[in-house]
Amino acid sequence: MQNQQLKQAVEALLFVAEQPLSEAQLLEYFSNESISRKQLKNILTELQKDYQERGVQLTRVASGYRFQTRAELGGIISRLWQEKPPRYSQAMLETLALIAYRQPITRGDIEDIRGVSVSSQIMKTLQERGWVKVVGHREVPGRPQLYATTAEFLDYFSLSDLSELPAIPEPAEKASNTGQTITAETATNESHAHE
Amino acid sequence: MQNQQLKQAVEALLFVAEQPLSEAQLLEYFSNESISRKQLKNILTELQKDYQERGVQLTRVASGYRFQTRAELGGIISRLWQEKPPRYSQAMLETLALIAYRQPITRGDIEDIRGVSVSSQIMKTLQERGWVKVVGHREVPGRPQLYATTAEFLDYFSLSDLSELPAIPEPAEKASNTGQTITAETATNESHAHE
Amino acid sequence: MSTAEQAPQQHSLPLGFVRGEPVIDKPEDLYIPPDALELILESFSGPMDLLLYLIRRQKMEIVDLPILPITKQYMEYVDMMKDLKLELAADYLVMAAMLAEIKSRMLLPRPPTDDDEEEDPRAELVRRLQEYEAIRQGAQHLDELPQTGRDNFIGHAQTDAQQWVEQQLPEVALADLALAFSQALAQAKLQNHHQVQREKLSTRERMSRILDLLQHQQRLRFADLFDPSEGRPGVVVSFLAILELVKEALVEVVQVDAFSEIHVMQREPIYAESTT
Repeated sequence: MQNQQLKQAVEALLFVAEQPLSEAQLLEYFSNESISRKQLKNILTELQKDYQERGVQLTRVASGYRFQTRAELGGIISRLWQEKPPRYSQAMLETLALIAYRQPITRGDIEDIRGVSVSSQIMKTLQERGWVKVVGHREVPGRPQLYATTAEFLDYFSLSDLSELPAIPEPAEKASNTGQTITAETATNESHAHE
Repeated sequence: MQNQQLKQAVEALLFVAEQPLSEAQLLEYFSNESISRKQLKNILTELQKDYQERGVQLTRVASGYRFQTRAELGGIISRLWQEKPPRYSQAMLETLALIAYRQPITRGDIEDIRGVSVSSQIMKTLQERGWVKVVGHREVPGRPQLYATTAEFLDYFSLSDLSELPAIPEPAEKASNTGQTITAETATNESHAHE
Repeated sequence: MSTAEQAPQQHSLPLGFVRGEPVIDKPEDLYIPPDALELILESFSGPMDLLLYLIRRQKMEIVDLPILPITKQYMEYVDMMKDLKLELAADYLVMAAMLAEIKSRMLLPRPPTDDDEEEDPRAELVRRLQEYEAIRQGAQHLDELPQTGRDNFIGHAQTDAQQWVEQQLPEVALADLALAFSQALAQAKLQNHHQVQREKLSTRERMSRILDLLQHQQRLRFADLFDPSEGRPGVVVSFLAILELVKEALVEVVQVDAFSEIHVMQREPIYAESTT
């Protein structure tokens, strides 16, 4: 297949797919055309450039590439929908921020830092939205669950990995915090998943 | 609003809307921006031109404008929905195997060996697939059709002739097989088979 | 499609309304209209938030935590909460206890010690406040990040490509075929006797081919069934196939006179054609 047509096909596919498509998915999709990773990367870079000044842009999020509208147009576009987008409460945002910035983290940790008990409703909502999941347990009495963010969380905020989160100050060294072990390889696996 | 931003907004809107958008709908949508019909038409024409050589194109359909994939890309994009090939039933495979290894063979012979009736659908499917055909009739009451495999069958399995069919794996169980009554035909076939 | 203009939501949202008047900001002093108290307290996401607010209002740094005035102010809020029997008071009371404890430790004369490392009683609270402030900042970052469905929307295009989806035919592996054959035979419980020999299969294939030829041509010259280019093995296979066909009563071999041409032909229907 000609490079020009391949580029058109990748472009069309990204507009048609229900989910973002990763490089690996695209490579597999075009396995008949034996496209190289380098060739694909070039095409994606070209497309990103082509759309730079357009109303939609080719954005790389955690789970792959997708076309999405320019952020500045949010106000105009959202008129399409009767319902206003949800605004999240301060409690929800702080909980989500703790999980995002300090993952993997237990509910107890969140309560310590926020100074209030974490409502089950908030944890439930975050998990139902697919933004947060349990990735393991901390090996202390009660084996509390460890929470981490998901690729969907990153997708929602148009981030391709956690390092793209705007920086916040690192927590100060805690004096009495030795001998805590985290088990569950998953905990580590997961936190690597969006890197 | 600047013309450039208006164009981006129209473009983004068309990509986001579930349905095609008519000129009237777009005009109403942008009533706050007091866009003129002429201005809108210009924007749509420009967009159509911008996308002429791209993987998606701005197309005017009966109910309005929408972005859709280039017609030539249908084949490639359709892979998105391409399902995995179904599987043949065990009855189908056994019937085909018996025709391959014991041809020419009648449906009755197959039924005798398998101990169950062979549905016409199976014979029809195998013939439609081009793997099996009728090569004659056995001159017994009812003149049953004799089935054999075709050249296409050999091609599909990359065989140059039937002798390349794999030897039969050892049967799993070697148990009681005394006092079996089998029809004359199969009996003959079978007794010849190990000569 | 909605044409309703959406007010910019980010700033100066009133905390709520008291007697029709919007309450925009948290109070600069401690005077709070009693009706507004609940609203104001709800605008704090917890005791840490309230504490941070009190420190900031003093224009102090967290590290210089002015424990005496802060504790005093904090207790006044908590007392109001208790009067109103607000449910959220519990978490605030825990903090109140902590502040009181720190305050008392600060007031106690410290025994002289060489140990410089003696920790400031405020240290733990300061650390927690700093971490809480960092997280508040993180929460604000999240709120400001572009959100899908609020700031950006997924672009889609229509396609008519579905019509191109081809019906896939099932795939069969040769091994599956062989397996199916042995399974079919196992069903017939004929396990003992089927070492199928390869030559046998070429014979059966040749049988099929001869029968197929007879479909189109009623009689075939015997000699035409042998292709010298196949060599001796080919000739043998053809010959065996014919013998087998004769044996299975599928063909007839006829010769009109001695030494005349031998023909292979379809068997004459001996029985009346049945309806099927």
